[in-house]
Amino acid sequence: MDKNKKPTFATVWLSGCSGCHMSFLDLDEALIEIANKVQLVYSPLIDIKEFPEQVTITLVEGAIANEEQLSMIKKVRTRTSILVALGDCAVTGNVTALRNTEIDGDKKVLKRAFIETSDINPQIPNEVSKLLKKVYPLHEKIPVDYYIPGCPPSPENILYFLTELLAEKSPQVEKRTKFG
Amino acid sequence: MRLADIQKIAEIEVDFQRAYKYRINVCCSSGCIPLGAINLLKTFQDLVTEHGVIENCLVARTGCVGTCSVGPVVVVEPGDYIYEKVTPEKARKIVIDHIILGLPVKKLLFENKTFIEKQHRLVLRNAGKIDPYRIEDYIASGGYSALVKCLTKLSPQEVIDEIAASGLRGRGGAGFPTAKKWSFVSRAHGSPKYIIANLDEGDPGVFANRTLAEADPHALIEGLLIAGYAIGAEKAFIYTRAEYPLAIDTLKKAINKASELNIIGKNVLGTSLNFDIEIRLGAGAFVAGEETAIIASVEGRRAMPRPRPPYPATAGLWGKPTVIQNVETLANIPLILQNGGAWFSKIGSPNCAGTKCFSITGKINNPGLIEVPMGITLREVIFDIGGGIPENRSLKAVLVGGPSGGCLPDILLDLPIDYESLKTAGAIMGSGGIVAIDDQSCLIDTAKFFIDFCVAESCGKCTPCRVGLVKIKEIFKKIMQGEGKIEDINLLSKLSTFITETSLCGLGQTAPNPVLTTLRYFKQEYVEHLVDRSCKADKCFKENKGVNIN
Amino acid sequence: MTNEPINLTIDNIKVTAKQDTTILEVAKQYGINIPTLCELEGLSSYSGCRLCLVEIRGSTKLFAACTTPVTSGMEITTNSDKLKEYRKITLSLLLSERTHICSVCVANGNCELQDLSNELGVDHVPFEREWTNHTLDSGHNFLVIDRNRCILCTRCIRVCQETEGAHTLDLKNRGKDAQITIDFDALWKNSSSCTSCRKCAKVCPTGAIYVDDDFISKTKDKNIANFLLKRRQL
Amino acid sequence: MDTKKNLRSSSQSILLSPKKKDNSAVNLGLKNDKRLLKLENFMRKMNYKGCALLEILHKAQEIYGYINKNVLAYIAEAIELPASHVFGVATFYSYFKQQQPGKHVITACLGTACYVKGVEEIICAIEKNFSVKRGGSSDDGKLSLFITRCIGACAIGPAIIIDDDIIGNVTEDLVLEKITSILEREKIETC
Repeated sequence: MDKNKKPTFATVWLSGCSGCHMSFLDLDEALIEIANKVQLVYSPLIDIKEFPEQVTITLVEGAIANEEQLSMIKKVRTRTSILVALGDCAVTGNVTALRNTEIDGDKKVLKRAFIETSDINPQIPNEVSKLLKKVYPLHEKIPVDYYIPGCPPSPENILYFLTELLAEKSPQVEKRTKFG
Repeated sequence: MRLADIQKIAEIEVDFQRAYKYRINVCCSSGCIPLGAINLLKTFQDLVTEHGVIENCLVARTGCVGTCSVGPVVVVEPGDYIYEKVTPEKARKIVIDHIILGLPVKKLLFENKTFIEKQHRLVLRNAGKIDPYRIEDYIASGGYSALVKCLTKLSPQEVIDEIAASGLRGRGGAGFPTAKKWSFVSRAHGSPKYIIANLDEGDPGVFANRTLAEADPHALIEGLLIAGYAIGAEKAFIYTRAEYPLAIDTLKKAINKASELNIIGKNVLGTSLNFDIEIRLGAGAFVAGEETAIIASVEGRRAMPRPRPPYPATAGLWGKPTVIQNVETLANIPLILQNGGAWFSKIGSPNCAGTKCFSITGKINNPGLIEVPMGITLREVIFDIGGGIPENRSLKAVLVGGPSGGCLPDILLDLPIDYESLKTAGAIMGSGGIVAIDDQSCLIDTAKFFIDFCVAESCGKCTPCRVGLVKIKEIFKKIMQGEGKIEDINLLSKLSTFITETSLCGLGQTAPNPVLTTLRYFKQEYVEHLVDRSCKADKCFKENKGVNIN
Repeated sequence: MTNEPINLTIDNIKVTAKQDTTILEVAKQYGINIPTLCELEGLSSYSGCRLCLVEIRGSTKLFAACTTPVTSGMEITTNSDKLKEYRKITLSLLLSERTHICSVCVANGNCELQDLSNELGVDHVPFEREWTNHTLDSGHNFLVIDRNRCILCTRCIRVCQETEGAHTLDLKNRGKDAQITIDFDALWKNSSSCTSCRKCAKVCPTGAIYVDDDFISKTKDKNIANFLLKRRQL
Repeated sequence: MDTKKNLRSSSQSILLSPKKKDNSAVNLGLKNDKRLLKLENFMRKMNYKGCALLEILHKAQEIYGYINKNVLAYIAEAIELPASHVFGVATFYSYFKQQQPGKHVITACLGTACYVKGVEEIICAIEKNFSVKRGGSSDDGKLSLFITRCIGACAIGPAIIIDDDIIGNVTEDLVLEKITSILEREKIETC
């Protein structure tokens, strides 16, 4: 990392409940500390449309469930040095992958969401990105550098991880945080 | 019946057979029966009656001659003229020309001399020569004389010593010295002691044990009796596959006949030996070849292996000392006792005495059952005995040792066949399957075939075998559908080593062998699939063609 | 056979053991932790999960600590890099075998599979997961079996056979299709042999069998088999 | 099998009150079934020993063609084994069938030799042409397709068994033709 320039930092939200982002925000005052060390360049928290060309650290929440997310994560991967799977959805698929247990799960969730539970004018919208047959955890589609399991991972663990990483140590989260 | 009566039966039978000038042996084993052997036997019987040579010519039903690819096979003695693909019309010609006129019908003969000459038939000495349904025929060929010798001249310890001198090792796959196994059990506390003859030949592509049981059941019974005498067991179970109806039937008849003559039962041949044999049927579980699993199965439970120790030699069937022996090993026993351990130890290679039966199949000109001395090379087996690869294609790989054996490349053709060198090469002796594979086969597809087999046969007890093999299968599926990544090579090799080292029993420990050996010798083929997405054999990357749908 | 104590080393620690004890038992006495899953004190050993494999000097093979008896002079390693790696693979395989989603599991926080994954550093599952969808059998008054969370450790089967003596549970099918069966594949409420003793739920390491109306932490009691065994011997 | 020859009076069978056994037979809908008598005789011959379970299951399959839960329950009660154990054993071994096979049974050998010689393609063709999946029966119950791991006819592979007849060196066309003709014949006979 360039000593003079702060490392760039991004967070990405794929198929997940945003709980991991909430947990990240729960860092509270520690966020200021982090903010001093990194430059936030992309996140659902800020209004930047295009994922930047060069990002040092990207935290990814959520699993890959549709084509848009798949192409997004591929782009994120090529533009990121250190890609971190944040939370169980990104690490294992978790709740979002529950539809994998059904045959034609992709069709069934669409039907459930837009037809069965719709009061007026039930129809499957065209503008939704096409769902993949299965929901995938990140590492099944792209290489992942670090995993922080947890549903969600606790703020303490996210803080530990980022502090260690920014101090250019290699954080060992696996014994601190568990699935679920 | 008493000991001396065996000799009498032999004499009477020899005299009876001598009265015939010719003997027509019709192979009625599982290989020839589908091709019409039973009808052919009847045809020959009718023909000799019709032509009035019934006094002159004995028509006998026998077991496998070994040349299974050219069945139905008929052998005319004296002279061992092997007639191939005999039809009723040809039968008529054989009877008229050969039996009546004394002129062998040259153009109907099986002409592959090396197939016969390169072999050394000990275990299969009687296969295709005697009528398995007639105990007299076995006795006339020297059968049960070893038993008589043991019961009259040798102490149990001397029998074990003789086996030790022969250097006989278990033919079931691992090659454990037989004498050592016997002395463990003979010294073990606890009674009664048991013997299980393992005839659960679950390997696809292997039929040596079945053939043996169909062709020479009494050799097996005699082997069991001698083993029982040596270790002090009074009860044996023959555990065989339910898929082998003819073998079961033949064995049942043989056991009944032997009981009738008091060769088995209480006070065998008037001596103090008691010995009882019971047939137990397996029911389609490859894992039952594993010794602790076979015990569970004989006890009527799920054939799941258990960790050793305790070893079956101290706590086997119903917790009692038990010898589990492959039938091929048992069939060697009478010969060793007849001719002495020293004689046997000279056959085969220095650290691996004797012979081994192999089923040679696949893309080969003379598929069949052969018996060769240990130490023979794969090249001799494939090209001299097997007659090479059909349609002038080239040999790509040889699979040795069944589904958990290894896939060896043609550069290893000069490898001598014995336990150690096969192990070094990554294969195993297994139960003796050799499958030739030509360039029309895709080795990725072949390796997956074996993994599929082991996935279906895994008992499900231990994690590595139950889950790990499924993962390997998934990776293969992905490779064959064109979704593989180059990293899969490493993952496959890591998982395979893991399964080999951590599985509970032999099935899991050897199941990844086809993967490991293909990775070792045919890595290029994996790379072609993963990088170039090309399958030279044209098996992969298409739906429903060569891809097993689960 | 003599009853003299046996001397051996485990992870370079000199230990003394009685004849006929297993490596695992000796290790436990000396506070050396060997991870286990299918093993449970008070039940027979199964040796199925393969987590407790250890190395013994002089052999290239690995040995299951739960069933291998100690012998004099053994030099045992319980925690080499290879063993650590293999344990991680084993756990990953178990996690990938069926639908294990901790966040929606009753046993979340009280699960041996989850704890071990944490302890041994399994932070993701490098294999493609199977997403099984076995029907949940929740018709019994309070016992529930969810075969999607079963790791086939057979503790429930053993406790049912050996401790309770009902033999309601057993394995059916084989290999990857192996499942826990209740009688003739019955629904639990229809079982004629089940005594509803809850022991299976108490010993289940995951959320596969649990008591519906209880907190899961109250349901689990891993000492039950050993406790009952000792009571019987009094 | 000759039951008289080995008729050992069983001490164990006395343990089961005849009445109880009768009841189970009624409950199972098996009473007055000659086949059941056969099975009962065989079990008696085996002394109702639990370790003969595999033998008994073989016999049951020989008698009934398959083993359903009713028969399993009857056996379990007779030889006093837990239901789950009997069910576990019956489902462990692939030879035992739980479902009634179709009227005609095709068994394809998927041994190594047959595989190398292309039996897989033939199996796929059968599946496609007669709408039957391996291990199952066609919807009309006329045809079942099973896979076996090596019948030992390796030298004449690929080999397929159609209703007890082993056919060696088969080709796709030959098998399809044979099966079609069997089914055709069936149709004519039932007309």
